Amino acid sequence: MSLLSLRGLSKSFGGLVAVAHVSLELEADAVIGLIGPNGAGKTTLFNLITGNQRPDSGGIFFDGRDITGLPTHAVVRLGIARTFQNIRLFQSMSLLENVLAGRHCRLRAGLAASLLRPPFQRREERQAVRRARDELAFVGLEEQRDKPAGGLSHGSQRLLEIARALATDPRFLILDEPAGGMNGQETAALMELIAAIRSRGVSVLLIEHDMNLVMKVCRRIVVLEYGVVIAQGAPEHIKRDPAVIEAYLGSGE
Amino acid sequence: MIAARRSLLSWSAFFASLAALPPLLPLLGVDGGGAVQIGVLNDIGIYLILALSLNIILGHAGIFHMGHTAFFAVGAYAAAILNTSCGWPILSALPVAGLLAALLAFLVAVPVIRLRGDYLLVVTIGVVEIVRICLVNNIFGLTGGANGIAGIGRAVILGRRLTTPADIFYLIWSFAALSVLLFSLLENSRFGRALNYIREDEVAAAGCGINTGRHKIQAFVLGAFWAGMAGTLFAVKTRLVDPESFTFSESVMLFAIVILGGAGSMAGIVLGTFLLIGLQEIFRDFLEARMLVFGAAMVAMMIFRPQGLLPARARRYDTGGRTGASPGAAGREKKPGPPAGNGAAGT
Amino acid sequence: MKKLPFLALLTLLPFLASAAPSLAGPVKIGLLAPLTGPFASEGQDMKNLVSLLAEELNRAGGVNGSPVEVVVEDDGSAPRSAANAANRLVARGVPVVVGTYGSAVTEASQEIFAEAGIVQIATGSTAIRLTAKGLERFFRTCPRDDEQGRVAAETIARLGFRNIAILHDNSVYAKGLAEESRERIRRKGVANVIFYDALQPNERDYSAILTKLKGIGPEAILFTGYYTEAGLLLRQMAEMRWSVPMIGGDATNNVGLVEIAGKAATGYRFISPALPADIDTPAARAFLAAYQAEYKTLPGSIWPVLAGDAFNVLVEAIKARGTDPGAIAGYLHKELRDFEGLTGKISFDYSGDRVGDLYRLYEVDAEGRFVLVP
Amino acid sequence: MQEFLQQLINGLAVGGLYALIALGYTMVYGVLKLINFAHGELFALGAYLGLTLLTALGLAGGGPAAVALILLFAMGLVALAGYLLERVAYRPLRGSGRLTAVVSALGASIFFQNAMMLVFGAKARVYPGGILSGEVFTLLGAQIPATRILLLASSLLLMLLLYWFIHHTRTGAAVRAVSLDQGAARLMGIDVNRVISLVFLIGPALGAAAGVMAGLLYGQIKYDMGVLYGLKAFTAAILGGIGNIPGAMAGGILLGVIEALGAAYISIAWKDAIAFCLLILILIFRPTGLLGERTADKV
Repeated sequence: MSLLSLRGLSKSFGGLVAVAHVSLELEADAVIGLIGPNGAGKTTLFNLITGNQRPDSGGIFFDGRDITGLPTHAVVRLGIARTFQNIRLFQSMSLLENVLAGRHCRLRAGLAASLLRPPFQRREERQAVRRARDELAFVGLEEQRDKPAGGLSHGSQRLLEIARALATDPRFLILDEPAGGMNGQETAALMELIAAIRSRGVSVLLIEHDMNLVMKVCRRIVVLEYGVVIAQGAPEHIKRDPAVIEAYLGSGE
Repeated sequence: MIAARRSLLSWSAFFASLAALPPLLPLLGVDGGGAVQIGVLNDIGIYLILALSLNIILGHAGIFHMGHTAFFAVGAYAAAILNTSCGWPILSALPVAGLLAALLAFLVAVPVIRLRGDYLLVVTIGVVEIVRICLVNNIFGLTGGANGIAGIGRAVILGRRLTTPADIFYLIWSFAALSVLLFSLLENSRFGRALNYIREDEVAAAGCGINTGRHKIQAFVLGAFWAGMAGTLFAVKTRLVDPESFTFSESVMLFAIVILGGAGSMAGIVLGTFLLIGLQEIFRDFLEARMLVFGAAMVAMMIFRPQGLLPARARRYDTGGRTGASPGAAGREKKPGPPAGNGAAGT
Repeated sequence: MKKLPFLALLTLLPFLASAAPSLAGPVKIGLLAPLTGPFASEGQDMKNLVSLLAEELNRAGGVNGSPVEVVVEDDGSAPRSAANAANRLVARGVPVVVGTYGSAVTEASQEIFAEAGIVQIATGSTAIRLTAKGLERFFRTCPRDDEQGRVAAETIARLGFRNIAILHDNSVYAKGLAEESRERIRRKGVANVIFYDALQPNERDYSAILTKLKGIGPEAILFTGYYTEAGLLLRQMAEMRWSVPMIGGDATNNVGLVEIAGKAATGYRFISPALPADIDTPAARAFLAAYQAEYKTLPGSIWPVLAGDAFNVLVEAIKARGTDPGAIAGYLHKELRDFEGLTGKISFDYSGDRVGDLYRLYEVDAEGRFVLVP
Repeated sequence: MQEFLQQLINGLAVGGLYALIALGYTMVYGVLKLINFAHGELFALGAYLGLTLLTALGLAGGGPAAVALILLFAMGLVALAGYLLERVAYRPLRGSGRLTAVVSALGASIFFQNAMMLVFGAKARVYPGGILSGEVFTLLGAQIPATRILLLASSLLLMLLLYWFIHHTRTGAAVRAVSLDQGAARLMGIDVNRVISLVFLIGPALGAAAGVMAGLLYGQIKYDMGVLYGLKAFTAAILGGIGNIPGAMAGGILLGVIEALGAAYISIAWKDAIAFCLLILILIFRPTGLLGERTADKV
């Protein structure tokens, strides 16, 4: 059974159809790429999965559970985390606090525990800080943990977003253009990082325009055009698919 | 931890030096035994408690809330009514006053909390006006209309009646000290952090699994609860509550204190309260021009300290031993296990 | 964080510095008045008038050989700032205080003066309860709301209106007067109150209210609020071509009313303590002339004049008994009888209220003058 | 029915005034995302300056020329005050957080109000009568004073002028561009500072016009009159969707009508509470005001 399945998802804004009847089965333990020309509805599809927008029709099932229309924070709790195309970090806060944000949904201390500081609260705080630091180390930003996030380079900000998403203990990670704004060296490191995420047992779905990256790291690729899935399959298969070449590769590259 | 201890020390020193004032002022030969100064300090204390409670909403959660007086008023009136009509000792009304204010805040917040910044601002202003109009129009025959409610009994603590301004001073400032303690615990916790994430970027906060709506409502209700209790202290101090004490301009003053002191910074808010409330008293020598000078001073302070007088400082975390440098993505050899708990420090 | 206690103490310093020790010398008379806030115009007139009285007194040699010093504090038109201002007056060592205007504002200061043993004479605070507390050293030169309510009811009976509308502005004063009047009118069966509501002061457009009133059709309107709103109501009634008699309380006794309403003020009636111009004593007339010369205008209303009278009776008491507050209070209660003030003869009863039939009915004539209705 | 019509007209006239003031709030908000809390005070300042010229020149005789003259005078001077306000109190705070500027605006509001009290006195001042015609028209049994029609007509005229200016001139297009996206406007070669200064000339000028009209119509002006009108107009701007010029007009008129009808059919003392309750209800169902705001929060 697949980990995440989308069944007949549709979403339109005003008269504009962004996602039209998309059905997809996304399996566990894989890196899957979602590609398509600009305006194909990729980010909208992400927003639907993570509850940032509600689908007009259709259903989303995660691990057999219907999560259609759940609010974002509930989706994250169930194990789907994401990064944003236009980076959304807590700019004035430190790197460590940014990653701690991801731990939030795994901690239990409420108002009362915050005031009374029982042992479990102190313990979980300590563990959360340690975990956050480890996630920073995982993406290679541990040294700068006390600096404000706003001071990082574009590429490092993307890595920090990934660390923050990983801190939520996701089973499924959605990356929206992770290589956007990265140089060649950074992109190469990112490819390694994505593989490492996969080997932690986290499935990855990513939107990316860097075809080199997509072809190298993805086991399977889904192609979206005008909100419709026009092809899916292994990278070699997609490269040869006439519809894809026509719609996407042919026109651009 | 060291930072926390040092701040605890400074706060203790601050409150201790304040506590020494009432006996000290007469010894210094201040006219009238310092009653003027104590009276002003009592006002400052109440404003400080209110500003600290607003700080949770406005400073930490970033909710544009310019209607804090509404909750203050509900608390003050609840205490006054329970005391004069039901014969409760005034201080025993403290929790009930807080709860009623919290209830109002909850009813207001649930439908409107998702409104964006300035729309929420006008809603909160509307709430102050609605509450004031209700008070003036003697709603349910309880609030005494424009006259307000007079004849509130003196507070009694452990058999001692609080009669002098100095008595009230110790009551108000003990509560202020308690507020500082509780709010600093709250700030440095999962809850306080979540509010800051929401203030910085609500969408990203939700994307981290934070229930933004619930946290905002909690912050709003908690701030209102505290303001309601401050209302009780106000009733203890003035022994007369009337609608004129709870106007929109009081809300504006509180809003200004929080932003001018430094949103999210308790030390800044203490300084802001002393300045904004204290300055009005100091500028008395200007007589008619008093508020003119005050307004100009407000603009000047914002221009010279746009981040607030004492901006909030970053939280410090005890991150244990340092792990080795990890250039690029190489650090991932020290792979943290997925669930919390087993990511023990490397060294 | 370390700087915090230091900074706080720094902010406190000015308070400490401003409290200079008191020296023996001039006789101090405190004046608590709204120099800022909504009542600022009344307060500034109060300050001008009392200062002028003090100046004249000092030119004539002061009291008991010492000059008089008026110690002014701004009550900010609000209870909170009034309490602080009262504390300041106490600290500055005044034995007696004139003021203040608003009832709630006065109430916030009452206890502070009482505890310090200071004699206070309020000048514009007409709420009944102020003198019902048994404070021995509290007086007022203005009459009480119930007295005015009584006169209002009598006036309506005298004028023979059967169906009347009562409009107030939700202020302590106006609402108190409106309630008193309604009570009296009902109890005595003088007339039917067919409309009773409050307008919002400080708004300028009252056409919605007037349209509603016109639909109800009272024979007369009793408006218990202040002169600005009364002037606007009259002006807008005329604009609507609706003429119905309007009667007001003493807060409409202000030349500003005629300025605002213009011709529409003609025929407007109000009840008020006698105007200085109608007090036919040489002293009152001379003083008003001096005021006109000094400030190029007459006092805007009766209230600053009542503050002047409070000052005058205090000076009278100090002349007779010195500056001991207890002695002054005793003198005012028992010995001061029919003192010739700017607003007529002044005596106080056991509770500190002014005695005597103060209220007169006035009407605005075609030239905009306030004429005593006999 | 006749009374309803009358109340509707009462509400429209008041609403026209609110709308005119609301435009100043909404335009400034459009370019700076700032609620200019001192705007109400600029409205009051306009009323005072109009009166000052009126008495100085002895124009009490009236006539349309005199009205036009004092209107232009007050609008010009208040525009200058608005310009200075932006330069002194807001420009240094550009880029240091929206709330910082809000507090500066609150300080400026206190300053202006008390400056007017010191300069013009704490007493209410009065516009001489007889400048405007005292005629009354009758429409379907409702009595409509000519002054109300004049007020409504002139505020509508000013609004239409502004609308035309914003939508049909190059400068207007620049204002729209800055409102939409300051960064992009700058890239397109628009001098953003100049546009902001322009908005701080136009908004206060409209506020001043409202002030003079209020003075002429109601006769009585006071140094603190800006507080209540400012609050109402700001509410109206939010009601219509802040930053949206037709929204401010619609919001102002609607608020005026709600108040008049609330006073007529529910209660006079509760009318402001009714208006605020309705505002909250409208915002619950339309979170960015009636006509909506023109910004988007992209995820």
